[in-house]
This record gives sequence, structure tokens and C-alpha cells, in this order.
Amino acid sequence: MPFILVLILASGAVTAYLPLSERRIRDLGVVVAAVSSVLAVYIALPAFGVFVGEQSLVTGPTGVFGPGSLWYLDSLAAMMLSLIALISLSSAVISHRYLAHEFREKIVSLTDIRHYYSMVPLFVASMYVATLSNNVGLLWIALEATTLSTTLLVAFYRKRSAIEAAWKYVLLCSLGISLGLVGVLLITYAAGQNGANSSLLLSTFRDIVAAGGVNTDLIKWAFVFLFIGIGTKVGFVPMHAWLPDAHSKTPSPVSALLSGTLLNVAFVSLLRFRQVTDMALMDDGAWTGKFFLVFGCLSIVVPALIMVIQKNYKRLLAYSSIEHMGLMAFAIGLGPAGIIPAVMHLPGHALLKSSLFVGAGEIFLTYKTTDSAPVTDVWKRLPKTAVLFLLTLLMLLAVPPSAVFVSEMIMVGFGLRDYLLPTLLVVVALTVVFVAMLRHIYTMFFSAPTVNTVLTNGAVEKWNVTHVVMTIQLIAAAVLGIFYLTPKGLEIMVGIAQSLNSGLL
Amino acid sequence: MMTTFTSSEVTTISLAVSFLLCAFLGSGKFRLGQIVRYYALQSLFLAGLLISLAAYGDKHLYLSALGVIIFKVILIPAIISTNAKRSSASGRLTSFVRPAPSYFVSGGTLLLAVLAGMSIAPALQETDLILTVTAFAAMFLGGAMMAVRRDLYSQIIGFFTLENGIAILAAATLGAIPLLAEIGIFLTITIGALLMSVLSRRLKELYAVEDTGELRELVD
Amino acid sequence: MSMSTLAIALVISVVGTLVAGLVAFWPDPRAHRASNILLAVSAACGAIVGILIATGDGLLLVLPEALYPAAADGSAHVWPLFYGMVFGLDRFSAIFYSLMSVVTLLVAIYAIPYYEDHAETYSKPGANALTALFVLGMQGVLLSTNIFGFMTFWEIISVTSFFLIMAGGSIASRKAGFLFLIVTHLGAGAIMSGLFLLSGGALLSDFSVIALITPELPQATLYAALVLLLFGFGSKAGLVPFHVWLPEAYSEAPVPVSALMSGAGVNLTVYGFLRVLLFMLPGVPMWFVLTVVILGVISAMVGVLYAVLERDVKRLLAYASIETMGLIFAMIGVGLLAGQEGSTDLTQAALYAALFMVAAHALFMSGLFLASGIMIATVHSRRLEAMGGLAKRLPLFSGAVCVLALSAALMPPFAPFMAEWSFLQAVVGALTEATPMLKVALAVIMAAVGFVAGLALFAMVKLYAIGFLANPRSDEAAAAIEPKPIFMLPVVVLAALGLLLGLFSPLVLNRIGAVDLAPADLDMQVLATGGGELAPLTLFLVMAGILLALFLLRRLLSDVTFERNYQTWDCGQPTTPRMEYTATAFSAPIRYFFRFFLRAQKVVTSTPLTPNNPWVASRTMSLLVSQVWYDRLYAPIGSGLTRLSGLVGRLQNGSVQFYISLILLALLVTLIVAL
Amino acid sequence: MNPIVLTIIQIVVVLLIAPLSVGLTRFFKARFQGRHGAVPWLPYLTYATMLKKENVISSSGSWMLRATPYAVLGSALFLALVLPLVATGGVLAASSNFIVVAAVLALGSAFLVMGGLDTGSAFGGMGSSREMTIVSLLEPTIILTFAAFALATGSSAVDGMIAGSQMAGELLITAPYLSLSLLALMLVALAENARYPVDDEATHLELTMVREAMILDYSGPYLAMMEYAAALKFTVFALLVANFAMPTPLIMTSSTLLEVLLAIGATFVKLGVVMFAVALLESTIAKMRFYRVQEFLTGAFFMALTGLALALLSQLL
Repeated sequence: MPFILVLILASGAVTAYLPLSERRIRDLGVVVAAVSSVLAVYIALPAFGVFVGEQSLVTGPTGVFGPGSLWYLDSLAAMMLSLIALISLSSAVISHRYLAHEFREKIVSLTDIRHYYSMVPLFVASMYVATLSNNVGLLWIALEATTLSTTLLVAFYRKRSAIEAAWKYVLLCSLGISLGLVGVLLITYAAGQNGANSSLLLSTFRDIVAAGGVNTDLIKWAFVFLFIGIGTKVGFVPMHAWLPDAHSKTPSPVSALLSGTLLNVAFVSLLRFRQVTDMALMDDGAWTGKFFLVFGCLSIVVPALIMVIQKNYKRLLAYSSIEHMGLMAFAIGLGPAGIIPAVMHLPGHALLKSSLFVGAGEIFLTYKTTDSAPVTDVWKRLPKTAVLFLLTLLMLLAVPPSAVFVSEMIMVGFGLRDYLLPTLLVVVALTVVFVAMLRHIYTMFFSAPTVNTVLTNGAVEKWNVTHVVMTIQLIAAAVLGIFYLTPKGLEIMVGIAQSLNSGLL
Repeated sequence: MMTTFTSSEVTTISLAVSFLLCAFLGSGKFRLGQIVRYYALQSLFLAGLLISLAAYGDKHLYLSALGVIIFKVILIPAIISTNAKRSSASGRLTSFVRPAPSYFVSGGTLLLAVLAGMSIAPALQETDLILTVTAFAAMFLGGAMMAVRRDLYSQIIGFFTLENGIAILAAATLGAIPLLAEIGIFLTITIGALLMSVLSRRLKELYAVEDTGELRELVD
Repeated sequence: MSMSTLAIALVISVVGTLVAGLVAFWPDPRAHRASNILLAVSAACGAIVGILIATGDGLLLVLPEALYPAAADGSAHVWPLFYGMVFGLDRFSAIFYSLMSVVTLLVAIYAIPYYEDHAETYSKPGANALTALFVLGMQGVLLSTNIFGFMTFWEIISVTSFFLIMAGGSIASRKAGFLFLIVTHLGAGAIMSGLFLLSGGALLSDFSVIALITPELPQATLYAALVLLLFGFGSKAGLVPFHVWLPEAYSEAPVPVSALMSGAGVNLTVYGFLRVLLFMLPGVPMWFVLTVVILGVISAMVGVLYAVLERDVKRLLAYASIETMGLIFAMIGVGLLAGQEGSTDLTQAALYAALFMVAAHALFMSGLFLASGIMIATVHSRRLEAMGGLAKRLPLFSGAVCVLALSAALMPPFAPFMAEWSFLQAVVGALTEATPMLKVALAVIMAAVGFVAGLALFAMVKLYAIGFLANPRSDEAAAAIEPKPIFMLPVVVLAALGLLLGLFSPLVLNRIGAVDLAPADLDMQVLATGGGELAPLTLFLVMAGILLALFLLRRLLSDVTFERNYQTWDCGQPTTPRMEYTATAFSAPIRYFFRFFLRAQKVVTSTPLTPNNPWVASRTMSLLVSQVWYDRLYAPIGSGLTRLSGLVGRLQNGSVQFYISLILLALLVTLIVAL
Repeated sequence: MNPIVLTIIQIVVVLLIAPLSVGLTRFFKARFQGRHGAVPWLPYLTYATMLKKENVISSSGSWMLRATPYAVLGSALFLALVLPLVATGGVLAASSNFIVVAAVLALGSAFLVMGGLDTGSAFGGMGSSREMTIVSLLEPTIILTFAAFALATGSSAVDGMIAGSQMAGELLITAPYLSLSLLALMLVALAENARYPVDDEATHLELTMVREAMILDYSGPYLAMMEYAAALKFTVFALLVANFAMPTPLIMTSSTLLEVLLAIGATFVKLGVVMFAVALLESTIAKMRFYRVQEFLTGAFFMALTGLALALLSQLL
């Protein structure tokens, strides 16, 4: 089944080079995205049974596809699949309008659009593979493929800064991922030491490690390489340098995908490896938890500080992505029960952040620059986008009805029990982020119009597809927030968390 | 092709040492042609090492040695040099450190690699020490090259030296990785090389930029 | 009134507020009136329910149960939403609920004409919706009985009031908004952390459950929780080191909003603080009680001193609010201190005095803010200097404001005096057999309360006299006309309520449970505590009687009825309104007497008019009251943060090699540290 | 003798002798300064004539200008009714709680200040600002003084303080530590009634007068009421201080006709003595510059504070 999914997306990539008109390519892009999303959700359905409550919450160690298969699907992967499906579909719909607008204004040529519509399906395909793959080698290849497929997208606008961002992106991420490869090799070697098995299946690793007798300090070496390697892809602080450049230079639909799904996919794969390490070390995640706690705190405080002096609204959103990844890592670091708030936080952040990047794209189309200084008086010139952007931003900054509020409250609750000082540091950093982002956006939205903002002749902004997508994702996040409050919601989230740590309550 | 079984350890060690020598020498050179040639030589020794390991180890290593020869000895150097020639990049490479002290830096990284190798050795019981040390040495040399050199192409070569180090580690510990994964890794590496050289060619043609020192626009 | 009807009325009040918020966005121009009327009606419902429960004997209204009769097997009906959370109103929260509802009712009525007159600065739908949400947040905080509900609605309050403060759209309101946001968000984080510390991280534990857990909490977490909660509630109440946002926020917010925030919003901090201290914690350590007392006293003094100096009406009222909050926290502190030292009747008297002061504060402060709205509307400026002469032109309105000002100055027949009286009398009563340490503390407290009461009188007399009396100092003031009756109604009602609450304070106190402060056997006419009694009603009758007698005597003794109007005596030099005493001049002696603390710089520039005669010169005087707290405490933190973030920003310096070495370094360091 | 009669006797006596007190001080001061001085009962005549005079009201004043005389005289009358001046245990004694007394005093001064400001002249403004400063800075001193007395005598109603000590003989002998508080009370009395170190009630020099400036613009019956209120307050304070010093000859519910006459006579004597003392004080010391009054007020405050501390200490011994 997943083969068909990859096949469809690959064919989508190929058709981009057919001799069709620019409009046809864009329509085709949307069709391919729609079909692949529906198929992805269809694949995830068996694990969705979890939500309907027929099956037991945890689909057992073998996952839906049975023991030896190349793919592994459990409730966490099902959630990730549906997230990627939704956001890739919304990104395709947005890029249909976005590229049409750019093409009309002669910013992008037809070959660029062909490149775009060949790279994006490949990127989405590699994310699907990375989420589903049970084979460690395939997982590594998929992660590397995500980097390679998005490099050209980062260098999409032929500007010098875009190519610089692409160069840094490909170099740093490839370096990170190759360190990850070292970790993968060491963990396979450790798992294969007693029985000479050469299968690279994560599920078999789990069985071998659960049986015990594995060389623990080799596993520790492996986990360090894995954490730093894949951590670069997730964007933890000392390895985050590529993220603000890459996410602010790509066209907005792609940066919505990057921030919304790619970071989460890398984070989930890191959690998969962490599960194997925890089983080997039998210490219920204490040793690995330290990593997540320390890097999590770093990844919250440093972006919070940089956001105070940030001058570019897309980089601001990119730093906010780093901060939210840090929050999730911090939650994981709080102990075995910390997985629940992290898993709750993941969809909330994905939905809201991608919607914010889409909104930023809309602002970019009108103001032609991502620097915040020239962007003024957005409230009057783009009223619909501004209202939606502000509401989504508030939801992201954990204002009650949003899912992020629930997860952050649980996180602080658990954090205070045993890590008082780091949690207080995180709460203060959250306040700094809250104020920095809101002040940045507020000065953009409500400042007096400077001379160059009177570009369009006062044409009132019409209700276009961007607003539809933003409203849908806003409502989805709010409904998710309310859903977490119902006992059913909490039960399902605990079910998803159990797929990472079966020993959970 | 020495097939004598008894002297296989001797051949692997000698091949590993010569691989390390090429990597070490390559790290000191400042002409594009030279470092590409040293990289090709280094990959050749890697292939030899794989063959010697295959002699008493897993039969798949022959295939991976073949893969190394096709991809790393022929294809990647070709991609890099054609791209450099077509964008008429000047062969001279720049670095934060002048040629003489750069050997000193490589020496330092070698020492660090030996230290790392020694500390991980007890964990990897079967694999012999020399191979792990050479793997770590290649990785650290590649890393140092990427960190110290200023121009684009030497960073690519540094990255691929690091890649070779990982390949040795893979061969030393796991013997042979299943075919699917092996091919996958080779393909991704070549696409990586392709992309990096395309980017450096675009930078050279559109903005006459060869030195990453000029790529410092994205600052907070 | 059976429980279910009460519950239905309560639900109507909450749902009504929500609907009022939604109605605000109705495109129809009448939506503005409809939304406010709906808000007023639901607030009225809330007030009735609140009063009934507060004065009812031990009524406890628990929402889901009260609405649906318990299921057959006795298992209470579990609400599907909010993890089956329970919302309820007990006697303690009912007092605050009724107070908040009364203030909301009157502010909603006031808002109808206000926003119509200020249509060009405030967008009506936005303001109405946000106010409705704000009220909903307050209702939620009072109704919720567990941490999650409490924090959710607390966050709603801080976000909606942030947007309401910025409704004006001016740069100053934006600066005030963000200062408010920083302090309240940090405060909310502190409260959340404090509550979680107490409940051991459980998100949904009921307040009563926490009360069971707290006794075994280790000393360190209890102390950490107390410090966090004091900071959280103290910063929102405006206690001194964190008060800097309050004058900015209250003066920039639209008048109905600042009335709502000062009248009802601030009371929630007292509610939360007392809910934690009295209902959740077994006992409170001595150092904590002393900090609360000291903080309260300092806030009262600083608040009143700046209120005396202030020349902007709304900022003056904001500082007066800080002063009253300081007094309230001091009373609570003394109550707890007495509890520690064993004189129990002082504890009860002090706590109920604090509660009564909260009620009185809600009435007179919201009344004064609404009145300041009218004053500013007539004069189009917030400066007291531009007012004057309003009493002659708006007699009825100035009468109501005079009543409000006198009640704010803790003058006899009004409610705040009764609270201050019962507190001071209890303190004097407790002096005799208190332990030495408590004696010293009580003596200092009495001196402080006296000092604050005196200067509060100074500030309020200044507000009323400079604002209303003498000749108008601007032509808008000269052209002032009596405001529309709907504007006047809330102000007059609040003034009357303040008086009624004062007169019937023994009855009210007895009904809300202060049994030995207002004993039933004296047919609830007398406040008796600490060896002294006070019968408010008889006191009022005596004063009225005397005034009446004087009026008759004057009519009797001097049959002069004719009043000849003539200009004020001016020793031959015709006086102009500019010669009158303004707020700055009136508060000059206090500014001089407390110059070491206030550090107000007075700059007098004189420019000679004629070149050869230096004596003939026009002098201009400007006064800069330096915000000690802002310059010493807030500015350094702000600049420190920006410097630090500049430092961290350099991490992103653009060179690829630096990033690569960062990654490798991270790898090496983790390898060394972790293995 | 039931309480109502007591209160009536007290109010009649106090109302009658009020103008006399002002007259006496002026008479004694004149004699100290070697002048013949006016007859002591001159104020009776001035107030009577003023009541007949035409009432000229400033055009810039509002209803506050007309309400102030009633409020000021009302508060003075309230004190006269409530406090134990001639008789203790009167019908209104219950509401003579010292906090209420302090508050009513402040209320009276507040209205006086507002009346002064309402005329809109610079003199009224200056007088009001100074009077308000004095009143607000006196508030803590009054509370602490009476608190000390309440602590010593056990009752916080001023009436109870005097009545309690009356049965137990002279107050000062039984509780010597209260002498400091009594001194503080005297300072308060001087400041409240615009007496010498703080303000000179006879001056008309614009820059120095405090209370006089506020009633500058009244005339006719209103001026009479204001002057009479000042005189009444002065008598009330004088008798109160005298009673605290020497509480014995006060009329009680149990006293016979003879004792009543004796008490009334004693009131005259007390008044005379106090007026003599005030006149002596006013002739010997100079008036303080207003901006040094702060030291006077802080002095009074710390005296009251130490008085209270002594009272607390005395409890322990």
C-alpha cells in the first residue's frame, strides 16, 4: 500500500515535466496532492480504529502491517500521516494560487514552476516513507531525501540570499544526517551482536533489545550520534543555524510544509530510536531524558531571546518553530509521562504554524518583502488575512481555546513536580516569546501606513483560498483544544503516547 | 589481488593506512584538481579495503566495493570537476589556515580520532582497532576540512571524506549492509554531490562567488 | 428559591454574557445597544444569584448537579466537557460574583452612550465583544473549582483586557498594553506554577482535593508556591514593586473598561489570594505573612503619595486603586499575622474588614472611573488643570462625585470608613493582650493606616476641588452642560450604593458570615469589635439631624434671605481663572515634604518680556514626576534583556564554518559529558 | 439624671461659652502685649451683628460655597455633642469612638478646604492647600494619641476614657506614661485650631494665614457661622485637653444638682486656665514658617508614637 502512495507522488513529480501549460501543471499538482492525501489517510485508517476505540489502543509491537514488513504503522504514525496529508494538501492548494500570482508578476519562470511541482511531491513522498518505514536504512534514506528534495525549493527564488540559504541548508543537514547514519550503524551493530541477524527492522531491534543482554555503552554511543544527527534535522539549538535561513527563504507554502511537518517527522523518528535505546538501557528513559531536557531548555531560551531583536517576520516564525520543538523536547525530558503533552503539542503546533506561514505568504505577496520595517498598516490593507493571522498567532501563543494551551499547561504541571527551576525558566521564556512575537506583529499590523504601502489602489482584499485554508486550520486547532478536554480525547492521546512507551499508565 | 588468507589482516591494515595517507595528504592541498584526485585515490583504497575484508568476511562486500568504484571513484569526482570546469571556477582554493599549518591541524584531528577510536574500542568487541581508528580519523579529517576551508568545493570534498569514513565504519562493524540500503546510500550521496555542485556552479555563474566568506548575508 | 432555579439563573448569567459577546458582531447598528443590554441583564441575574447565595446560610451551588437532579444511583451528572469538571459558587465566591455582576451591570449601561459618543476612536463591535469576553472570563474564574478552569479563564481575562487597553489605538495605549501584557502574563505563569506546585502537578484536582494534599507538602515546595502566588496575585493587584503597569493601563483603557478592571477585575486577585490562603493551605509561615503586610503597607503609602501628586484624573484614580489594594492586602496580612499569634477575633475582624473594603472599593472606584469618563468627555482632556467650574454647571453630577470622592477618602457615613473602622477598632482591641511582636506590628500598622487615610483624603479633596470647583480653566469646561441622564444613572446609583452599604454594613456583614463583627443580638445595627462599637445608622441620623437643626437655626436667627452675587475679593487686581490654584500647586507642600522619596524635578523658566527691565518676565513652570520604580526596576531589566538578546543574536553570524564547528562541538561535548 | 438632660446641659453650656473662649484669648494676649484689648465678650456682639449683615456671595462659587458653613459648623457641633466636655455618659456618648471623632474632624476640615477653593482666588487656594496638608499629616497623630488613651483606659470611646478615669481619680497620676500622649494631643489641638506655632488666627497677611484665608470670601450669616464654628471647635479642644488633664468635676448621671453647678463652674475655670495658657504661649513663641511646620507635625507624630509605645510597655510591667 505505501508503495502505491510513493508511486503516485513520483508520477506527480514526473508529470511536472510534461509539455503542459503552466496552469495545467498547477492543477495537476493539486490533483496529485489530493489523491496522495486521500490515499495516505486511507492507509492510516486501520490505526485510526484506535480512535474509534474498537481495537486496543496500542496496535501491538508489530503494527498494522504485520511483523516482518518494511512498513510500520501505529497510532502515532497514523496521526503523523493524517497531519502530513492535511498540510500537504493545504500547501498544494495555496501554492496553486501563490505561484499563479508570482507567475503573473514574472517573478518565476515556467521551468521554475516545473522544478517546484517535481520537487514538492518527492518531498512529501519522502516524508511519508520516513513516517512509515520500519527499516532503519530506508528511514535514513528518506530523511536524506527530504533534505535533497527541498534544497532546490530553498533556492527557488534566484536571489543570492536564497542560494546562500540553500547551500547552508544542504551542507548542514547532510552533515547532520551522516552523523545520524553513524548512529544507525552503531545501533544496528549493537542489536545484531549476539544473534547474527542483518535485518534493519526497528521492530526486530525492539524485540532483541527487550530480550536484554545488549551492549549498553555501544547503544549509548549510538544514541549520542543519533541525537546530534537527527537533532540537526529537528533544529535543536546548537545545531539550529540552518533553520531560520531555510524556512524564511523558501516560498511560503513550502516553508509551511517544512515547519509544519518536516520538523515533526524528524522529531518522531528521533523518538522511535529513543524508544529502542530506553528499552536497552532499562532505565525508563532517565538517561535519554537528560538530553531532551537540556537541549529542550536551550531550544526554548535561545530563540526566545533572538525573537526580541528579530527584524524579519518569516525568520520570527522560523525561530518560533525552533522554540516549539524545544518545548516538545522539554516535555519528553520531563519523564515517561511527558510524552502525553508532547504528543498533544505536536498536531497543535503543526496546524497553527503552517497556517501562520501561509498568512505570511499572503503578506509577502502584497508587500514583496519579508523585512518587517516596510510592512505597515496591514490591519487596514489586508483586513481578512490580518484578523486570521492574529487569531492564529494568539492560538499559537497558548491562549485558552487552543490545543497548545492544554499541552503547555500539562507540561508545566509535570515539570513543576520534579524540575522546578528549568520549568520556571521555561515559563519566563514563554512570556518573553509571547510579548516579543505579539509586539512584532502588532507594530506590523497597526502602525501608520508609510508611503510605499499604498501600492494597490486601495483595492479591498477579496476572500481567497488562503483565508479558507487558514480558517479551516484555525478551527481545527481550536476543536483539537476542546477535544483534548473531553475524557475521550485524553484517552486517545494517552493511546498515541503509549505507542512510544508501552509501559505508560 | 592477493588471495592468501593468512596475510589478509596485513593487506587490510596496509590498505587502511594508505587510505588514511591519501585523506591526510588531500587535506593539505589547495588546488581543486589535486583534492579531487586525492579523493578518487582514497575511494580506490576504500574499494581495495572492502575487497580484502570480503576475502574472509561477507561475500556481499564485493558488490559494495564495485559500487564504491563506480560511484565514488568515477562518478562523484567527474560531477565535481565537470561542474567546476563548466563554471570556469578558478582552481585555487582558500582556507582560514595556510597550507603548512593545515597539516598541523590534520595531525591534531588524527590524534583526536585515535583517542575516540580507543574509547569506543571496548564497545565494538570483534572489529579490530585499526579499522575503527581509520574510520574515525577519516570522519574527523572530513569534518575539520569542512570547518577550516573557506571555498565551496573543498567543503564538498570534506563532506565526502567524512562519508568515506562512515563507509569504512559500516564495513568494519556490520560487514555488509543489505543491498537495498547500500544502493540507496550511494544514490543519495551522488544526488547530494550533484546538488552541491549545481549550487556552487549557480553561485559562480550568477554571482561570481567562490568563497563562503562572502555568503554572510543571513544574519540576525 | 430552590437550588435548580438558582442554578438556572446562574447559567443564564453566564450564557447571556457569551451571547452578548456574539451579538456585538451583528451587522445591525442596534447591535451595540442590544449587546450591552443583554450583558446588563445577565449581570443583573448574576447579581441576584450571587447575593442570594452570599447571604444564604451556607448555600453551596454546584452547577452540573443543581441543574439535573442526581441520577438514580446517586452518581452526579458528569458534564462531557472539561473532564467532567465541576463549576460552583460557594458563599465566599458568591460575594465576589455579586460584586462583579453589580459593577458589570452599571458599566454596561454606561457603555451604551459612551461608545456611541466615542464612535471614532473605539470600534463598537470589537469593544463590546471583548468586554463581554472579559466579563465571561471573570465569571469563569469565580465559578471554576479546579486549577484548569481557573487558569483558562484567568488567561482569557488577561488577553481580552490586553486588547481592550489597546482599543484606543494610540502609541501610548500600545506601550501601556504591552507593559500590561508582560506583567500579567508573567503573573499568570507564576500563579499557574504556584497552584501546580500545591497540587503536585495534577491538572484537574479540585481545590478541595488540594486542601488535603497541601499539609504533607515538603517545606521547600510550599515556600516556592507561596512566593510564586504572592508575585502572581500581587502583580495583578498592583502591589508596589509590580504596580508600574496599572496607572498606564487604567489611564489608556476606555473608561468602561478601566471601571470594570478596577471595579471587578482587581477583586479577583484578592479572591484568588484568599481562596489559596484560607481554603487550600493549612497554615502560612511567619515570614510570608510579614512580607504581605509590608508589601501592603508600602503599596498603600506609595499609591497614596503618587495619587496626591498626579494631575491626570485617571492616573490619580489608578494610584488610589493601588492604595486601596495595598490597604486590603495589609488587612489580610494583619489578619493572618493575628491568626499566627493567636488573637483569633482580630483575624476574623481583619479578614472580614478586608472583604468589606473590597466590596466598598469596587463600588466607589468604578463609580469614580465612570465619573472621570464624563469629566474627560466634557473637557476633552484628562488633565485636572483644564477642568474647574464643573460643580456650578453640573450640580447634580458633582454632588454624586462629591459623595464618591468622600467615600474614597474613607469619610464617615460611607462604606469604606466602616471597613477601616472595624479594622482599626479590632487592632486597638487586640493591642491589649497581643504578644510583644504583634504589638509592635499593630502599632506600626495603625500609624500607616492613619497616614494613608490622611493622604487619601488629600488626594480625593484635590480631585474633587480642582476638578469641579472655582472658575473653569478652559473654554470646554466653561461650556459644560449636565450630561445625559443615562450617563449620570450609573454614577449616582454607585454613590447611593456606597452610602447604603455603609449604613447597613452591620446587616450585610452579619449576613455574609461575620457573626461576631456584627452580632445579631444587637438587631444588626451595631458593629462591635475590639471593645468598641459603632452604629452607622444612628451616626448618620445624628449628622443629618445636626445639619437640619443648623439650617433651621440659621433661618431663624438671621432673616437675611437675599444673596448678592459679586466677584471674589481680589484686592483691586481683577483675577482670571489662570490665577486659581491648580492640582500641581495644591499638592506642592506634600511634594516638598516628601521630596526625598518623590524626587519630582520642578523646572521654572523665566523669559524677560522687555529687554531692559529684568523684573517683567513671563515664567513657565514644568514639573517632571520621575517614576522611581520605572527607572530603577523596569528600565534596567528591559535594556538588559535587549543587550542579552543582541549577544545571543550574534550566534547567527552567517558563516557556514561556524555552524559546522558548532555541530561538531556539540557532538564532542555530548560524547564527553554523556558517556 | 438621665443622659438626655446631661447632653442638653453640656451643649447649652458649651454653645454659650464658645465665643467667650476666643474673646478671652484675645483679651489675655492684649494684656500680655501691654494693650488694653477688647472686652472678652466682644465676639458675642460681632457674631450677632454679622448675622444681621447682608450676605455677599462670590459669583464663581458653586453650591459647595453655600454648603461649607453648614458642614463645618455641623462637625464642630457634632464634637460638642459627643465628647465628654462638661458631662460624661451623655445620650450620644456611644458614638464618641475616637476613630469616628478623628474622621468627623477631618470631614469638617475637608469641607472647609473645599469652600476655600471654590471662590477661585489665589488666597483661598493657598490657605486650602496648607490646611489640607496639616490635616492629612495630623491624621496618624490623632489616631495614635487616642489609641494610647484607649489602651490605658480600656475603652475606645472618648467618653468612656474620661468617665473611666474620673471614677479612678486624676488620670495623669494613675497613668503618668500618658503625659506624652496628652502633650501630643495639645500639639494636635494647636494645629487643628490654627493656633500659634502653625497658624495665626488673627493675621490678615495673605502669605501667612491658613484658616483665615479660607473664610476670606464669606460675609454675613455664613461668616458668622464659620467664625462661630472655629470658636466652638477651639472650646471643644480646650475642654477636652483640660478634662484629660483633670477629669474630676464632670457631671455624671449620678451627680446631684450641687455637683452639676460645681461642674459648670469648673468648666468656666478650666476654660479660663486653658485660654490663659494659650495666650501665654502665643505671646512668647513666634509663628513657624509654613515649610518648617513639617518638623512640628513629625514631632507631634513621634511624640504620639512614643506615647503609644510607653502605654504598650506599661502594660507589660
